[in-house]
Amino acid sequence: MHAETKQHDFEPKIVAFVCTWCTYAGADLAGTSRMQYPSNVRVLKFPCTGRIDPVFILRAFQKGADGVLVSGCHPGDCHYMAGNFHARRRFAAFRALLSFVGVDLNRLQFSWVSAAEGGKWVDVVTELTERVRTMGPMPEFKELEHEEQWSTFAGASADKVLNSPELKEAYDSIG
Amino acid sequence: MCKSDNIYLPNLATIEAIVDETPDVRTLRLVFQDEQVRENFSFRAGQFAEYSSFGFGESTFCIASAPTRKGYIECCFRSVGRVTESLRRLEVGDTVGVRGPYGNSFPIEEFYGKSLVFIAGGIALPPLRTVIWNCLDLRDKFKDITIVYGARSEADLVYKHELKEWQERGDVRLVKCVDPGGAGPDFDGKVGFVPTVLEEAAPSSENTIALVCGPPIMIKFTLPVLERLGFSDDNIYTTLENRMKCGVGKCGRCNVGNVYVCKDGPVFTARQVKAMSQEF
Amino acid sequence: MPQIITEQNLRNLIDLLVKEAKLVVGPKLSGSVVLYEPLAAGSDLTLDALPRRSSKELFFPICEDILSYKRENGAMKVTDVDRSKFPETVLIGAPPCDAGSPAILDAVMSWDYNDEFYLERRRKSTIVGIACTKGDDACFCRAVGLAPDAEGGSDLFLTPLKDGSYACKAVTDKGQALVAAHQNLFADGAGTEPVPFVDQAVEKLDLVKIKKWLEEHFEDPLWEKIADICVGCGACAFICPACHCFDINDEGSTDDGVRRKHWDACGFAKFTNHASGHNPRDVQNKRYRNRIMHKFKYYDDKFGKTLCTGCGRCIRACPVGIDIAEILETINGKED
Amino acid sequence: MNAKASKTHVTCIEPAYYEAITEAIRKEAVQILKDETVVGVVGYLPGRRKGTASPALVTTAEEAGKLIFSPACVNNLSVYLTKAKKGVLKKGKVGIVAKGCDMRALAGLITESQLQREELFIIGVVCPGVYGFGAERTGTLTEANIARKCRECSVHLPDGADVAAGTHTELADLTPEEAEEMARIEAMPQAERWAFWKEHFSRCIRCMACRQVCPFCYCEQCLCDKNRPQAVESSPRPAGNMAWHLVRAMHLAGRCGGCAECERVCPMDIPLNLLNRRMAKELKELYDFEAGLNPVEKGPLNQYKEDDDQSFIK
Repeated sequence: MHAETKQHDFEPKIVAFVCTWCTYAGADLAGTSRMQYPSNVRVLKFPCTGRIDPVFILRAFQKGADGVLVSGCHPGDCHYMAGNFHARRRFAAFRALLSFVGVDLNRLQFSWVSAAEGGKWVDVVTELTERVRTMGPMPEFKELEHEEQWSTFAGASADKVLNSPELKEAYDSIG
Repeated sequence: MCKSDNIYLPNLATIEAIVDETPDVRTLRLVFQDEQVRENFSFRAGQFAEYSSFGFGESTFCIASAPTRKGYIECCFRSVGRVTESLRRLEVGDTVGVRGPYGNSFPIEEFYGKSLVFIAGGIALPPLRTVIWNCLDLRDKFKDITIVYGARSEADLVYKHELKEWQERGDVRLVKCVDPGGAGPDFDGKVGFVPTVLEEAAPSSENTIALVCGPPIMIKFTLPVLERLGFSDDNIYTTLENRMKCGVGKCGRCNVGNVYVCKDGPVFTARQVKAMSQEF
Repeated sequence: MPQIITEQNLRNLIDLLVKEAKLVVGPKLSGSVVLYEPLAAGSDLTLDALPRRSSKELFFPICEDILSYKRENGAMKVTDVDRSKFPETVLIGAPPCDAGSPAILDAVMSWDYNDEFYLERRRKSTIVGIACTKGDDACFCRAVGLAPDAEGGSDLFLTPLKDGSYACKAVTDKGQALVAAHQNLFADGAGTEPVPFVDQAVEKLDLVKIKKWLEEHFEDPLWEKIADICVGCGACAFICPACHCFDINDEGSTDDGVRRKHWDACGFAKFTNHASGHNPRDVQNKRYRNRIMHKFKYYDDKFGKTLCTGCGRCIRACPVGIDIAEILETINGKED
Repeated sequence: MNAKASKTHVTCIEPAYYEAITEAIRKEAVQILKDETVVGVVGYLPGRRKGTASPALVTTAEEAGKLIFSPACVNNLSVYLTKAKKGVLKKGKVGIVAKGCDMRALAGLITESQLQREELFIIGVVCPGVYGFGAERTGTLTEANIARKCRECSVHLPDGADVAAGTHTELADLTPEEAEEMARIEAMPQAERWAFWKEHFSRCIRCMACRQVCPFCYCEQCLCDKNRPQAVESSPRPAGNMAWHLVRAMHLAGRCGGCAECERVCPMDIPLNLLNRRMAKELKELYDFEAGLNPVEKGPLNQYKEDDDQSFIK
């Protein structure tokens, strides 16, 4: 995987949750076949898509991911028979939830990539990376990380400047 | 200890040595990084501290080393929770935070001229070990010293080297024991539960103070034995542990009735414990 | 000399204080609930309902950093929070059951060890209390020794008058200073008649008797009877003006993060759970008993005060309708 | 007591209606305790304050004679039968007073093997509705004080109960406020939706009342209490709050019976039922699943079909 020479203003962070049996092997194949794909993706390996809890996806966004990819075996190919079938329903529901609370689903991609589909892995990763790149950084969860309840945050107003002419004007205008 | 008035701010300490007492119990020897703190830190036997593993939080253990040995402190813990497991992952040279010392202590001066019986079970030896060494370092101030210590199995005995040392020195009577079924082929101690072994050992109660620490079940069966041996409730000391967060009487979880273990304890006499509400 | 302030001038006062760069906190409509929140202008002040959460969060925030840590060049560095940055604060519009709570909490926050986070905020705040003319059947402040017109805890105390203005009384020097600095908003005079108070269903309790009963009835069928239905949430504790239990947790990585102190509640099953799995308060009624005992016995034992202001919030909020006033009345009415 | 015979629409429901149900419940509860059909009955007793009620676990006929039903009987009592309240009730068959919405929870718990139907004696209530939080408690139920969930109730009749108390009566012309609110949110631009929920969640104080009253939150170890590893921040800050509510909505998807207890008990008035309802709607659309009064073999997220929609997957 050679680094792309082209420079971008924004390099999105993409987290990929993949199953070890298919997609991880597929990504591996892409690597050993010396296919090129964006280096923005960080791959996390799981036994099965059925093990990929929606909370992991949330956590990824919270910790700074701009896009998340979840990928596993094609339906019928699950090493554990039905893990990906269950995952499919769960992720369909989770997408609806995320959308309802105002998360742009374009940042979340699901795919089936088998151990033989190194090319598909490259396509999926490239497409998601480029799409998220045009969308820019994901601000929502990151901003939330730094938000506080007002009482915690009470220090902020101390930085306000005491503007005496304005204050005097205010005094004068009353009473 | 801290220069700041922030009571939650820990002093930083470096792990100087690690000793694995049992497969899941570990001792950390800690040296304060700040020179002033290192020189001025003092505590009394029985006090505890809040140890922090950064990123995981704080945990409460007694200070297991003797106050008479300056320059370092030791803590001993079993890894059972988030903080203790993370402390276990630390290596020599890593940094931990230490807040303390907190709580009351054993009134060692009042024990001068008396005999002492230490009774401990399992992981509860560290809170007494600090007193044991404190007393051994001032050996001539006390009469007979007896240590009855037991654990579930031979492997669960902590401070094995020190047990050996105590066994070998002539001025201490060490009775060690393991629960039935817990002894290896070469075990040189007794087999039986601590209360039973204590009754067999039958230390005299005359002018003697008993210091007991162990799991609630052990305490429950040990107190009647001590009573039979003639110890009055005022001459039996124990140290309690409850879940704590602040260590300074604010967070509201360590109380047993109106007694805050962190402030009014952790050291109590049996009379005080019995007077506490039935919650204990 | 008695003074009065018109409602408009009370709002003007808020505007001025905001301009003086003070943090002005008062009841404000936030979404569909009234909460104590920073007021951006006098017009934000909402005095028709008791805020859902008490004003304790002004001094004891729901969650606050107590330190931060960072590994720099391999060495861990711990940084204290700059408490001098805490703003000068004015709390406006707190009824006696809220204004009175810091006076109770000061004791636990400053016995032996001082919680400077709380105390610094206390030092920097002025409390403008207001006599309570609302109240409902959950209120029982009179029963715990307060009253709708109790000035305790307030620096400046306002009494709503029938013509819509407020009679003012400077209770402390801080209150005096607040009036003095904005003298042109206040007028001399006693004003019209005050707005009458609402009657309370639970008027008077014998707290000494209750404490004595609690002392003698650590084990009592009452605890199972009232607390078996408790579902173990923290609603009562979190909205209580006097509950002060907290938890301390680290958030962040092992190299960079903060240590935070945040509200905790004795009703949670894990509150006292030891790492070993042993839990001294293993069932819900023991946890509920601790709540009552702490408020009406333990706190009194330690600090000579009752840890309750009778605001009634826990009664209104309890998901299963546990009524602390009813429990106190029951105990109060017991013969033995 | 043939509830199905007729159905009336009225503008207000008088106290007499609830008194009749109260009588029926008392009669039944006293009977089953006397003949030892059950070891206890979970019902409602009046509170100290006028027009309030709270859950009660009664074990004697005498106490059972004091049970009530009124518009203040808002609680979903099935929470007392779950593991979360382990040990409070003696082992054996238990009687429970259940409204239609509560019965959906019972059905769900039976589906999840948490309860067995034979262990229950269900005293069903033909419920015309209960008070909303903070509504005026006059004893009469009207359009002004009815709970939001009751406006769109589809389970007035407690089908499947051992006995049913009451005659089918509903308030006329109730606007479906919750459905309208949901449509409003769904129609918002994405950023506005985020702002809406962010504002609500940032008020959350993590009192966990939503979890504690939920019949389906019976896990002995909640994911959100776990700290090895920590999945959801435990401190009550906006980030952790958002994560907590999303995790909870996800865990309830396909299980929630729609009793809206979480929303009712929220001291900060977070419209939590909207989340659950949105998930229910999605699962209905995708997998034609609806929480009902009858236990089923498996929930929608515990099963699959090979030809499930996967248009969102590459």
